Amino acid sequence: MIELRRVSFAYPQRPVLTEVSAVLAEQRIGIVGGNGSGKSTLARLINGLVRPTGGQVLVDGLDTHRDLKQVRRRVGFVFQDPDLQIVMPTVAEDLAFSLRPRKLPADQVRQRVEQTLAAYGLQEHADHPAHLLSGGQKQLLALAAVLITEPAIMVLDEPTTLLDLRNRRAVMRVVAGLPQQVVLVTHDLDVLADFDRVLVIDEGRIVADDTPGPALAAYRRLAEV
Amino acid sequence: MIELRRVSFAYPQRPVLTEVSAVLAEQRIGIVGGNGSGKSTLARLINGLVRPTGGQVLVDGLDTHRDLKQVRRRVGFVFQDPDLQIVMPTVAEDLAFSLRPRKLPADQVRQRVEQTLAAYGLQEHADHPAHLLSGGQKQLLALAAVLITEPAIMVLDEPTTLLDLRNRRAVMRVVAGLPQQVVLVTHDLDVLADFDRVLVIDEGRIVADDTPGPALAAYRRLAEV
Amino acid sequence: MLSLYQPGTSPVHRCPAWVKLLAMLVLGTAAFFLTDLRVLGAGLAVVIGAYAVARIPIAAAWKLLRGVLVMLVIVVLAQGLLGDWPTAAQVGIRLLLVIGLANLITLTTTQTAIVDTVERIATPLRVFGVRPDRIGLLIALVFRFIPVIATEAARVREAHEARGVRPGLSYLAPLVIRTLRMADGLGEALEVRGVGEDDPPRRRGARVRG
Amino acid sequence: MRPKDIALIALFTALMCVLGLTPRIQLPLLPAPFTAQTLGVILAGGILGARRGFASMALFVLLVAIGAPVLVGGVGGLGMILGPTGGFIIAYPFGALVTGLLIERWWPKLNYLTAFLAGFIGGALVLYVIGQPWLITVSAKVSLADGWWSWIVYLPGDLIKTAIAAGIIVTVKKAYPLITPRRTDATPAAA
Ligand SMILES: Nc1ncnc2c1ncn2[C@@H]1O[C@H](COP(=O)(O)OP(=O)(O)OP(=O)(O)O)[C@@H](O)[C@H]1O
Ligand SMILES: Nc1ncnc2c1ncn2[C@@H]1O[C@H](COP(=O)(O)OP(=O)(O)OP(=O)(O)O)[C@@H](O)[C@H]1O
Ligand SMILES: O=C(O)CCCC[C@@H]1SC[C@@H]2NC(=O)N[C@@H]21
Ligand SMILES: [Mg+2]
Ligand SMILES: [Mg+2]
Repeated sequence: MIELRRVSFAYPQRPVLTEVSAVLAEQRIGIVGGNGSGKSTLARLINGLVRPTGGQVLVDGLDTHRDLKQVRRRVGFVFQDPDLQIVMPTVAEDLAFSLRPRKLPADQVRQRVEQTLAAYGLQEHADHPAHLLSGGQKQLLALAAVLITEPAIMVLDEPTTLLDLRNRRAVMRVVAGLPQQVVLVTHDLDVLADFDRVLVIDEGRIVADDTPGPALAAYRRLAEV
Repeated sequence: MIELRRVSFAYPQRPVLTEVSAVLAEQRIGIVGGNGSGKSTLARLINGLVRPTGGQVLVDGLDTHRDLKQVRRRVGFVFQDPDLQIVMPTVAEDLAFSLRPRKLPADQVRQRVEQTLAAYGLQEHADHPAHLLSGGQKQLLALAAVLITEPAIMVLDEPTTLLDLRNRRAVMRVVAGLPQQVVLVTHDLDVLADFDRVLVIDEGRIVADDTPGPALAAYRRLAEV
Repeated sequence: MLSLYQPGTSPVHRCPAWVKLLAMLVLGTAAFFLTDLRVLGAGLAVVIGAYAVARIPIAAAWKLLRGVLVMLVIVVLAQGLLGDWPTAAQVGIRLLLVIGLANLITLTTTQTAIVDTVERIATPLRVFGVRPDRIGLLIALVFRFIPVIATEAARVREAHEARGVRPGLSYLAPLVIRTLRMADGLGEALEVRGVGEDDPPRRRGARVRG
Repeated sequence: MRPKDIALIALFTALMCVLGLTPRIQLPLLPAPFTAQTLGVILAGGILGARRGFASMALFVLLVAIGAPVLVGGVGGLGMILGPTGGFIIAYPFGALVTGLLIERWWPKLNYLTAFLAGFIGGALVLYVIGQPWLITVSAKVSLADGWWSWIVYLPGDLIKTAIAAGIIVTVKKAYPLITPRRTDATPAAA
């Protein structure tokens, strides 16, 4: 469960979020809003990538200020551009890289990597250079590299914008099947249709918070003006 | 008019397009296809940013190999990421930058810049640092910076993927109003509804070439498998 | 943006950039042949007078000098302790004179004026395939890239943190690769906007790289 | 020079400026500070190759000269170039040039060791050879022999920077090669 308590965030001389409060307990939560409205900042706050300048962010009761390390283990984060997330040269190495902080014995790492490769249909590519994968495969790898650490919550910041129809579907299929709680930031409103709850952000505030139907209607009205 | 005559293109050891032929004379032409299918390469060929390794690309009868300079002046190109297209620090300077190769007298440059600023609603921002514009304004500036050179054909490679609903609409409204021939590469199939013709690319070949209805249906079928 | 220029209308400000650069060259060279402390001292006084004529705020002059001063003190101390003190004084005054003069030019000349002068001076380099008229564009691009690199660095660091990995050296290579890709993108945008149009034609079917 | 080369040249100059945001670490009794910027010199030569690497570092020197505060510790201006450490600054383009030439020559079988060697020769030795005599001439009449060996102090730092740069150069060669190899019958490097 994610709890935002009067959360504010500002870059030097640029307020981004102002006193946002919300309790996010649903399994599937969407976040939409205009460019620069503060969606990515909100997503980053949940993972502790940025810390609030005012208020508190709690994940399962843990404060991102005080308990950063535990929060990080609990919350997985996937970015828009898979190229940014892939660190190691080959697919298998990149998956293993995620397990480093766990300091597991080598054979356990290998086993986990093999399981994960199989789960996301990447077995054949285990020793391929990661940057030669297709866009969709890269994004799947980025997802897998986060899921291998078994986070309790997944935060995804526009994970499909650079993808084509097929890759987008492949990624969304994987996301739909996740047992975790999912927070998804996206400009692709169609994928939110069967979500439990959608937040609409505008100029650093939550301006709508509802089931997808009414929330997306509110966002569309906002974009008219 | 754009003519592709058995055009092939390969990166060292990686064929991208194979013997593509087409005559593109319609006002509004869409290009869709999977990631890595060769769409951007095709768009780049039209502008001479890359030259075919086999066959010929002709723009109004001019060969991109032989008459590169004239082709460039005739074909304007807009990319996905507006941040990378803006070169000079302020909005007005960036527009003026496009006119440099023309070697026009200073007052004529100023006049053209002012007209263009007005045409795209950017007057107020003339002396603003370009990087402080919103995403949509940046993409409009990128468009304006190309249109100021009065190209006969506009090629746009996913100009709206990074934009939100409102900015996407603003850009598409400007594109819809252009008197030029437009070639638009996009993953956003909705915007192609009232185009004259849509090409579907798959693995470096044109696999469908029709009015939007049937062409997009073919693309959707392709994405199923 | 990244400039140390102090706007003004004094004779020093209005003096053409090439004259100032030439004066710098002549005086700078001369200073190295002068050993008489009185002559060097007089030269330094002239330079200080020029600061007054140009009405340079002391804070601005100090900001520029501060960086060099630490080095200067070290040099003079080392010379005095390892060698003799008269030479130390000579070295100190000489450096102060030359650096003071150079800083005065930096403070009273716009970057544009210097770039224009450099472009003109560099014209003979054309025979080596250098394009002096590109210098202004290059500088504009450097200033464009600085914040981009900073943002990308933050992005790559975040991507590491999000995976619970402390960002160490492993983050430099991804950062370089990403910025290289961005430079490629920007290069294409430049090409589309007519940069390089007036270059001599290149070999047909020349190598293509992404 | 293609537009792409222009962008790449500017990029590495900008990288130098970013490295310039690090503090100026001054050692007692030595005028030259420890600087992170030699890392940029090695990377420019090792990733862009000799020609573009040289151009990029020459542009950096020009920026310093026109008064941009882009040296470590946020200093700049003609004064720095004419100052005691000016020789090192002037040497940056030549360091990149030498590293670039070596990398181009060894390109087909480039490995960590050869990259390290190329980086060290260009990004450290060349700088010492040009910068150290300059430092001694400009700053004092201390006999050449007395001041000459003070560069030893920078050696550990320079070895570490070279080690880092070599790792990056080898990785970038795998992931995003920009250099075309130089042969003895050479076609121009930055084709
Ligand atoms: N590192 C930074 N320094 C200063 N301002 C920043 C920084 N990162 C983001 N901002 C600003 O914060 C605001 C919110 O940014 P954020 O990335 O959260 O927006 P967003 O809703 O995700 O937009 P988009 O849809 O374009 O991704 C914007 O105005 C942005 O310019
Ligand atoms: N510089 C390059 N060097 C080698 N291969 C490249 C280069 N640029 C692109 N490719 C490859 O060429 C193929 C076609 O690329 P292209 O960019 O045309 O695809 P696209 O259809 O535009 O894909 P997307 O929808 O992801 O933008 C891909 O397999 C890509 O990996
Ligand atoms: O910023 C400056 O003033 C230039 C400093 C030059 C320092 C030299 S470069 C080679 C050697 N290695 C270092 O780390 N410092 C010196
Ligand atoms: Mg965002
Ligand atoms: Mg593309």
